[in-house]
This record gives sequence, C-alpha cells and structure tokens, in this order.
Amino acid sequence: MTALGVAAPERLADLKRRLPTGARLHFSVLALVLVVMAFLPLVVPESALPVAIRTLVFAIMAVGWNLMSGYGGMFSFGHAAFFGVGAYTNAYLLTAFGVSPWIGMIVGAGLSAGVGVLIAYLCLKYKLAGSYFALATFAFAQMFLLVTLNMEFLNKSEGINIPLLPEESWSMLQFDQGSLYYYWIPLVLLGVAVAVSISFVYSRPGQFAQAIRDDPTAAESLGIKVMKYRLIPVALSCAVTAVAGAFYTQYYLFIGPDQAFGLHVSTDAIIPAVIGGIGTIWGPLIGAAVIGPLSAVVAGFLRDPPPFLEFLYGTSGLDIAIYAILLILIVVFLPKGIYGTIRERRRK
Amino acid sequence: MKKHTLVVVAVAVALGMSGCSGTSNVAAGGDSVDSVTIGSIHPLSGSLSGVGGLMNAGAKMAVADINEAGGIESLGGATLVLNEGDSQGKAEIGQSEAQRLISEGAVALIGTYQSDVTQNVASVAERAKVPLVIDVAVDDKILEQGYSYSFRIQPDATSMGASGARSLIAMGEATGTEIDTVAYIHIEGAFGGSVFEAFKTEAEATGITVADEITYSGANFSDATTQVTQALASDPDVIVVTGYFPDNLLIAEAVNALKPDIKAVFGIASGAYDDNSFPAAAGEAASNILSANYHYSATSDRVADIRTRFEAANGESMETASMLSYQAVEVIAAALEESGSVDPEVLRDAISALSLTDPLLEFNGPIEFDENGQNINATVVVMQVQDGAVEQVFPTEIATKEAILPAFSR
Amino acid sequence: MLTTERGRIVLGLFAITVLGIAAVYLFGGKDSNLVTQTVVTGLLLGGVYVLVSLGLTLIFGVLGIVNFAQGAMLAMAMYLVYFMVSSAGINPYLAVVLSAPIMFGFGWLVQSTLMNRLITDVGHSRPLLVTLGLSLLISNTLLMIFGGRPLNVPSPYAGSVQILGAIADVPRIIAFVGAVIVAGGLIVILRKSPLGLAIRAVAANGTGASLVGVNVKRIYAMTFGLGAASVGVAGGLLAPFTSLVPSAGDQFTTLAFVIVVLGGLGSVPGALVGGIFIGLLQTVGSLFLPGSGPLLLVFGMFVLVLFLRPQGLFGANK
Amino acid sequence: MSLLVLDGLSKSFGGLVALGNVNLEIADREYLGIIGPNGAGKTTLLSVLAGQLRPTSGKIVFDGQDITGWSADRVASVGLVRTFQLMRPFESMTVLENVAIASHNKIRSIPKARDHAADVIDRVGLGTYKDAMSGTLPTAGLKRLELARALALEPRVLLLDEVLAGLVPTERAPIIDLLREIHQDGVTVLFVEHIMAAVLALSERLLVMHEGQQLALGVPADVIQDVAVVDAYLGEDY
Repeated sequence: MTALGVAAPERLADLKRRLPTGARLHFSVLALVLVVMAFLPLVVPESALPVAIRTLVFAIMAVGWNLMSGYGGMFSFGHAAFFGVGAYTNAYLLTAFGVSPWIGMIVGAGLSAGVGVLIAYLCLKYKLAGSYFALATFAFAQMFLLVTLNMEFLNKSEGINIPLLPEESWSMLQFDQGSLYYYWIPLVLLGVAVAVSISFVYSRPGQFAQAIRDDPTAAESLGIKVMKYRLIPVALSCAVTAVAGAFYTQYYLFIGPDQAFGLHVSTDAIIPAVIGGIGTIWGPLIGAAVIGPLSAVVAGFLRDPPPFLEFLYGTSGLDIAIYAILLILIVVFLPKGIYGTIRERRRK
Repeated sequence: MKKHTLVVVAVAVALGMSGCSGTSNVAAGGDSVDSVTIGSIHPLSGSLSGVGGLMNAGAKMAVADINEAGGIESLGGATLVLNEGDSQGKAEIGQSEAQRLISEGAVALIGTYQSDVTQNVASVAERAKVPLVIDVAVDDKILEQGYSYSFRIQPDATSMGASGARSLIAMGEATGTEIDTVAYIHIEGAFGGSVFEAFKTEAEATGITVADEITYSGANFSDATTQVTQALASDPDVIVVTGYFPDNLLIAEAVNALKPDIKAVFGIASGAYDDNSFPAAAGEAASNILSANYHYSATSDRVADIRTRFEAANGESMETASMLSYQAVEVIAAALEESGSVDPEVLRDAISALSLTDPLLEFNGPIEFDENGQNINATVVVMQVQDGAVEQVFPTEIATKEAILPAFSR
Repeated sequence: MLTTERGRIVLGLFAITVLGIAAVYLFGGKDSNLVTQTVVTGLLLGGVYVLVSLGLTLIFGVLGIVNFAQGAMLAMAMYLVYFMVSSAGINPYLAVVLSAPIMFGFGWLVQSTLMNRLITDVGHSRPLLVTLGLSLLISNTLLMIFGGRPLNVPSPYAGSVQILGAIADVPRIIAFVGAVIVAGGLIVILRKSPLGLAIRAVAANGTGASLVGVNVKRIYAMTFGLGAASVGVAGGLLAPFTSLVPSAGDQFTTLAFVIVVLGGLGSVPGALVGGIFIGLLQTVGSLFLPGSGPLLLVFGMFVLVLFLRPQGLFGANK
Repeated sequence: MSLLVLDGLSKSFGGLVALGNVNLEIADREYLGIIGPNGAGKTTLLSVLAGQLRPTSGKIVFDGQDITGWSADRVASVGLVRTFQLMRPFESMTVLENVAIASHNKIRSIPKARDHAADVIDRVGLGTYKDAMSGTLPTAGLKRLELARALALEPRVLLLDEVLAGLVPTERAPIIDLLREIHQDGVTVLFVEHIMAAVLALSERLLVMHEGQQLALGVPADVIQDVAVVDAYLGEDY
C-alpha cells in the first residue's frame, strides 16, 4: 500500500509531464462532461431517453468520422460501410456462434479498421482527393449494401434479429426496455471514443496526421511517411464507427442492409461533425447534441403546437422540412461549425 | 461504491418515471377511466408517406367512430385517444417512436406498414409488454420470433403466395383457361422472395411450371421492358408479379407496350394492382389486370359507409391498408371492451382470446389469432381492373364482377 | 492532341460496347429478339440517365458542388409539370418550356443566396450538407403540397412503336430525343455564347477569370441555374412515364454521379456517352444478373474509373 | 570524398527537358550557390534531390549510398532536407507545433520534441512567435519557419530554395548571418537564390544553370566574369 501511495504522485507527475497542456485540459473537460451527462436521464422525461441514446450513437459515429475526415483530412462519404461492418460482425457472431457482443464489438472494430485501411489505401494509392475520395468511399458503402443484399449467410434483405433474452445480461449486452444501462453504456463508449481522439490528436502520429492534412508535400519533405500516418487515423476512425454499429445492433436488436449501409447512415456521421466543427475535439459532440434531438423536438413541437400555429398540426413532412431549413442555416451561417465558430471568436 | 449508488439512483428514478408516466396504466381492473391511449406508428414522411398518411387517417377515423358510438362501455364510456407516431420509414425512428408512445401512456400500438420497422417495433412491444396489433407488414419472420405481444391482421407473405397460387389455379379451372406455365417477376428481398417461394411450392404441387424467376432491385427500377421481355422468353401463360406501386405500374405498362400473347398478368400482394388510383395512373395498361391480395370487403355495407365517409373527410379513396389500420383500432377496442381493463398485459390476453366477427376485410371468418399472433382467417381475394375500377372477382361468393379470363384477347 | 485522345476514347468505348453486345448476341445464350429488346430498352434508359446527368455535370464540373439535391430538383420539376398539366390542362411537353425557366430561377436563387457563401470553403462538406438539406426540404415541401400518393402525368402521345423488332415506348423516345437536344443545346451555349465562354473560363480558373473582369459569383449562379434548367427539362420529359411521388428523383441521384464522373466533370458529351453506356450496361447486365446485380456492376465500374482514369472519359488530364 | 554526387541527372516532363544531364560532386560542408534565370531547372533540381520528383535518368549518391528514386520522407530522414520557395506551413498549427513535427522525426517523446523545437525556434529568431498560429506569420517569419523546420531535422545537407525572396534588405541580413552560422556548424548547403549579394557573400562555389543545363561551375568571382553567364542570367533578369 505504501509503495503504491508513494508511486502514485510520481506517476501522476510523469503523466502530467508527458501530456501537453491542451490534452490535459481536454481530458478534464471530458471527465466533467461525462459525469454531468450521466445524470441527464434523471432530469429528462422517459420518452426522451430513446432520443438521447440515438444522439449518443450519432455522437460516437461523428467522433469516428472526425478522426479520419477532420483530423486526417480525408473526406469520407461512406462511413456507413464501417458502421455496417461493425453492426453485422456483431450480429452475425452473436446469432451464428453465440459470441458475446462485447467481443463482437472488438472483432467488428478490428475488421472495420482493416476494411477501412484497405479502402483508404486504394483511394490514396490512386491519388483520389476531395470530392473524388468522397465519391469513392460512397461507392464502396453502396457496394457493401448491394453485396449484403445478396449474402445468404447475412440473411440478405431480411437482416439479422438479435434474439430477445428472458432476462437482463451484462455479458450479452441486453437489458430491459428503458433500462438506463442503454444510456450509460454508449455514454461510456462515447467517452472512450473522445479519449481516443484526444490521445491521438496530441500524439506523435496524430501530429503527423494533422501536418499531412495541412500539407502533404511539406510533411513528406520533413521525413514523415505520408501513407502510414494517413492510414492510422483511418483505422481508428473505422474502429470507433464500428463500435457505434455494434451498439446500435444491440440496442435496436435488429440490423438490416439499409440500417447498416444506407446513405443516411453516412450522413448521420457527417452532419453532427460539420455542424459542431470539423477537426475539433468537441465539435462532433456539440453537433450531435444539437442535431440528434432537433428533429424530435421539432416533431414534438408540431404535435402540440401553440394555438396560433394550430393549423400546422398533422402536416406530414413539415417537421423534416423545418429540420432541413435549420440544418441549411447552421451550415451556411456558421462556417466553422458551432464550436469552431465560438473558438474562433474567443481567439479574436 | 460510487457505481452502486448510481445504479440505485437510476433504478429509483426509472421506477418513478414509469410510475408517473402511465396515466392510464395504473387504473387497471375494470375501473372507469376518462380516456385510453392507443399509439400508432406509420411512415408519415419519406418515400412511403402516401400510404402511411392514409393508414394514419384510417386509424384516426376508427377512434372517432368508436368515441362517437359511446367509447368503451366496460370502462365507463372511456374515450379512445390516438397518439400518432411517424416512423419516417426508418427502423430506428420507428423504435424510438414506439418507446415514446408507450412512455406517454399508450396501452397498445398499431402499425407500421414496413416489415423492418415492424420488426423493431415488435421487439419494443415485447419488452415493454404492450400489445402491438400489426395492420400491415407482410414478412413471415416478424411473428416467428416467439413474441407473445405481437398480432397481425393481414395474411403473411407465405400464405399470400400459397393462396395466390390456389386462387389462380381455381380461377383457371372455373373459366376453363389452361394455365401450364407461369413466369414470375418480383422485387428483390424478403417480401418478394418469400411470396415467390410459397407460390412456387403450391403451384408446382399442382403441376404448373414456374418457367422463369426474374428479380429486380427496388432501389433502382425505372423501366420494366427488359424484365417483361425476359419473362416472355419462356413463353408463359401468365406473368405473376409481386412488388410495390411504382414497379407494378412499370410492369403493367411494359406488358401493355409489348402486347404479348399471354392469358393474364396476375399480381400477388401487389402494391398497385388493387389500388384505386392504379386504373387512372396506368390507363389502358391497367385493363383486366388481376391481383390476389387482402382487400377491404367490397360487399359489406359497413365498409361502404366507412369508405364513403373517409373519402368525404380526406378527399382520397380509402385503400385496403387504411382499412386495416381502422380494423386494428377496432381489434384493440374490442379487447378493451372484453377485458374491461387498461392494463396492457390483460389487454394482450384479451386480444389473444378475441373472436371479432364482421371484419372489414374479405376474410374467411372472424378475426382470431393463433399462438403466434397470426389472424388465422386472413386470406386473399382476387381483384381485377375492369372498366377503370378495381372489382372483386374471386371467390365468386364475394365477387362484384365476373372474372375476365383470359384477360387479354390477343 | 486532346481531340485525338478523345476520339480514341469514344471509338474505344464504342468498340467495347458493340463487341459486348455482339458477344451477348453470339454467346449470351439468349433469344436474339430478347437481346434486341434489351439493347433498345437500354438505349432509351440511357437517354433518361443522360437527361438527369446533364445538369449535374455543369453543377459538379464547374462549381465543384456534390449536389445531392439533384434528384429532389428532378422531382420538383416533375411536380411543376404535373401542376401545370393538371390545373391548366396544357400539353406536358409545352409545360417543359415553362418549367425550364422556373427551374433556372430556382437554381440561380439557390446559388446566389446559399451556395455562393460557401465557395471560399476548401472542404467539400458544407456545400454537400447544404444540398442534402435542400433535398430534404424540397421533397418534404412537395409532400406537404401534393401529398405522398402517387400521381401521374398523362402523355398525349402514349403508345409504342417498333424499332428493329423491339418495342419502344413513345414518351421514352421523346425523352431520348430531348436528351440529345438538351445536350446539343448545352454544347452550343458553352462553346458559342459569351456566357458559355465565361463559364468555361471560371471552370478552368476562377481567380484568373475574376482578374479579367468576370463576375465569378454571377457566373456561378448562372451555371447552377443552367444546371437546374436542364433538370427542369428532364423532369418534364420523364414525368409522363414516372409515378410521381416526392422521392421519385432519389433513385437517379447516385447514378447521375456515376455518369458524370465516368464522362468527365463538366463534359456535356461525356454525360451523353456515359449515360447511354450506363443505361446499356445496367439493362444488358440484368439479363444475366438478378436483382441488384447490375447495380453492383455499375458501382464496380465506377470505382475502377475513379482509380484508373479519375478525370473521366472526356476530362482533360489533371 | 564527396558527400553528394549527381551523376548524369536528367528530368523531363513529357517532351520538356527540365533537367539535362547534371553532373556534380559536392563536398562535405561545402556551401554551393545555384543561380540561373526563371525556368532554369533550379527548383526541379532540388525536388529531384529531395525525392519529390523521380529523375528520368541518372543517379544520386549520398554519403556513398545510392538514393536515386527514394521517397521524399526517406531522403529527408537520412539528412537531405529542403525548404520551399513558396512557404508551406501547417496552417492549423502554432509555430512551435510546426517545428515539433520535424523534431519528432528523431525524438519520440512529445515534451522532448517540443523542447528541441523551442531551441531551434529561438535559434532562428522566432522565439516571440512560438505560440502564434503559423498562418498569421508575415513573410519573413514564414521564411524563418521553413528554415526552422528543416533545421529541426538536424540535416547534413540543406537544400534552400530562395529563402531570401520576398524579404526587404533589412530582413535579409539576419538570415544571411544565420545561414553562415548554420554552415559553420557543419551543414552542407545547396543555396538556390536570386539575390546576388547573398549568393556571393555565402557561396564557396557557384553553379549556373540555364534551360536545365549546367552552364558554369566554379569560384563565384570567376564564374561571374563569364560572358555567357552575363548573357544568360543578367541579360534576362536585369
């Protein structure tokens, strides 16, 4: 005990020395945010819980997307591919072999990282950049969708159901409907994803990746292996996104080709990151917190409109139209995203 | 330590929440309540919003009709309230809408039109122990999970494929039309695939050859000429079709353009051919197309009255899907009446034990659910577009017009 | 130099297509009437794809905007035509003449009020998200106005004719001819008119063009307008054989990107050749591959083109 | 023995010869000035040496090792480091981070790399701008940043591409002093420059290039007298 007591402050000091101030600050904020958010379900109505959980899934995806596209500078328009690989790996291993979703999650993350590295390697080898890179990743996601539709062992278009267990199980990651574990688990996963982001951004590979994003030629002339340090954020990004996919499957107990690889999955990963601020630690979270509940809030408002807007009641499509207008306005008028714009103002 | 406290707090809060949110749940056991909430989930936006809107309107009308007739008597005349959810056609939105509706006090759910969304909602219903009455959703698999809180009024894909085949054969015999080979065009995926498999098994058992199976992708289909030409290459007597509205329309138009020497186009579980907007949309191409599908009863006065009032109120023709939503509300209302309880678990047992006579659809008998929750008397009837209107033509007892078969004189 | 290379590519693609079709006739093991029908259908479907892609090649090629509202704009144009036909009873092909300028105005407005604020953006995410939002906005507004039930625009020239023993739908032939005319019109505008010169200058070098006195933002707005007008024509020509639902255009969006990249960004002849090629590939492919197989073929080819010739068939070398 | 040997080095783009048969031996710790009119192939020569462009033919031998066709990062990590005429800072990063990127090449630990980078920054006289965003630096600052990043790699050969261009004379003087100092510390320098005063002040030998060819090579004072040089170089630029 005493040895530990003596060692701890030393170790802490060592850690402090190794971590740049920025990273330390981010980690402290993260801890604070997680603690505050852990108590969120206690103050919001129960009906808001599914929306909160969906928002957390968005946030994890956006944090993942941001690693590759924000910090790595490779605009992915096909993150559905990596989300889907994570989701299907978990679903398949669980239903075919009874593998615990926790293991499925890790295997899926690894597989997804491999797939992502392969796709990105091909795209980079053939020198695709900008819109071309985006369209290539999109095409891969589409191909995954089409291939899944033709895969017998993945149940083709029917998708895979996660069987309902008679009682709660930590090892099988299944709880009662409305259990708060379904909120806390993705919250912790999000915390891990953000921690991965912070560590990466302030690490040597992370610094290299950002240098390459800013100017690959200059980075290469400083001795940086461009391909290698581009693929590292890709791998991390895909792994994080796959974890979101695996959790998604466990929470919704179902995954189908469209839920896994549909175009909307890719945009779900992009929108929060862009709204919040690309290439920032907190942008994806803030973006998700705004965008995730937005459509539910608008829909809720229209379900119970104030008297002078009564005539709007029951107009289907209106909620999404309003959501679309808000989305457009945020993107057009906050060029660096919410967090990015705030940060810029503060700096000035 | 900290973790434990968190859990305790959370559990306490969760209990508190479920306690206060269910305004009607607590008043179980024949007590009189003011109102009972039913949650409905349909695609009110997105690509399926057309039919979703009609279904929602059907459910709304059922609620209004029941309330006008005095509400639920055994609950002291409690009125029904419909809490509407929009799935946007997405499974995960459907699921969170289901959770919202339940937490806002819905004692039963109806929905949802799409199989994947229904699948998700069914699992929510099962875990929350709230009955789900499926109005439309065709996939067999939904009820094969062993769920005890899901019930389905419409026939499933397999039984539609099989009874479609039986109807076709019977109609051929009745009209003296020789049907030896058919070619089948269907949408890729579980829906098209399982209807086709069931049809094939049934048809081949009676000696009909399924000469060709042509599938297409629903995600990208803007011309059916190739598929129809391909189907005709096997020289079939009948082309059988399963798919959704736009693809069905394209196929009918391609057949009309090619004017092949076949005896009929026969839709099974087809999205278009028995839809009242189809004759106008397809014009000449719609003429004499047959369709085996579940259908609102065209011979019942009660149905005629509902449809007239629906059209007056909504300005649109009430399609079968919409009638099924109406029917789903009636099923729940009947179970409420029967049990005199707003406890969802008691309600489930009541639905399970229900025998609802005078169904609004052409079924073989009253609505009764088997142990899987499938309505055992659900069946298909055959319709045909004649003179710009969808008519029931088979079985003959419920026919509004006589079947024209061979459908084409070429 | 460039023209000969282009000539070689066109010739090569033509040879591949002809050889491919010949191979299908000879070794495909399919009835030759079926193959003929398939080729005719494929050509006509290609015409549809060309119509949808022409506007996009301008918007993507000149402005660099990945316009995900392309399909929704197509649906919007179809509903415009539907509205004119159903309320005023005019001929749908006459309605096209009216819908094109309206769509031009819409496109001009979108570019000058929204997209022009984003042109300094180095990333591609913001324009993409705005068009995505626009697509949601358009289709849901259509839903609010027209409802989600399928509507239809009756063609005054419904019917079909025989071509080489194959059946061809008259409205689809009209659409095909329309595609060629629109392509020709765009080529003339781009090559001969002062606006076309300015557009090409801006596409080649925006900064340079602004230095010689071109109002780049105005040209951007005009280009988006021109692209939208092409979509307006496309919507009108497709409406007579499409079930009109608010999401009717969505299925074309991704294919249009494939075609535009295949043909080369900003290349009108590229979109023409690319559209017809994809139409043929998909239709002939469906003879041998079930369900979504042909689509997989299309995307596979897309990735190959991206890797091996990212500038597209008709694009200049980077 | 020569540190860097260029043996028949050529580079052409399509039909255009940018570099034609350059043969050169550069001794360790030499300071070689390279001059020539625009388009003479000076920057191409640096790019080929730094591994950014692959030579069409010929050989590059560095410290006895054939490095022809090596990738730029590999060339940089053995000690052949270039700067860019048009400055290429990592704009999202501070000056310190920019330089630390280069320091990281040899130093894995983050704080140590930063300490090292800070030393280099002080040395090039950018100390006060250490925590400024690199994008906000004035031209003179960016030139120093280019130099600092290259120095942080602790190069054996520095390939400098017009580090003085765009600076006013008062800004040039301290950099010229710095370059002299770097050279005295044992770094071999290839110095592409237009400012003749600086070239003459620093170079031990002078290479004149014209249309991709070696025009003259020798002691600056001799070379500058060469009539051909005057024609080719001064005739165009002055």
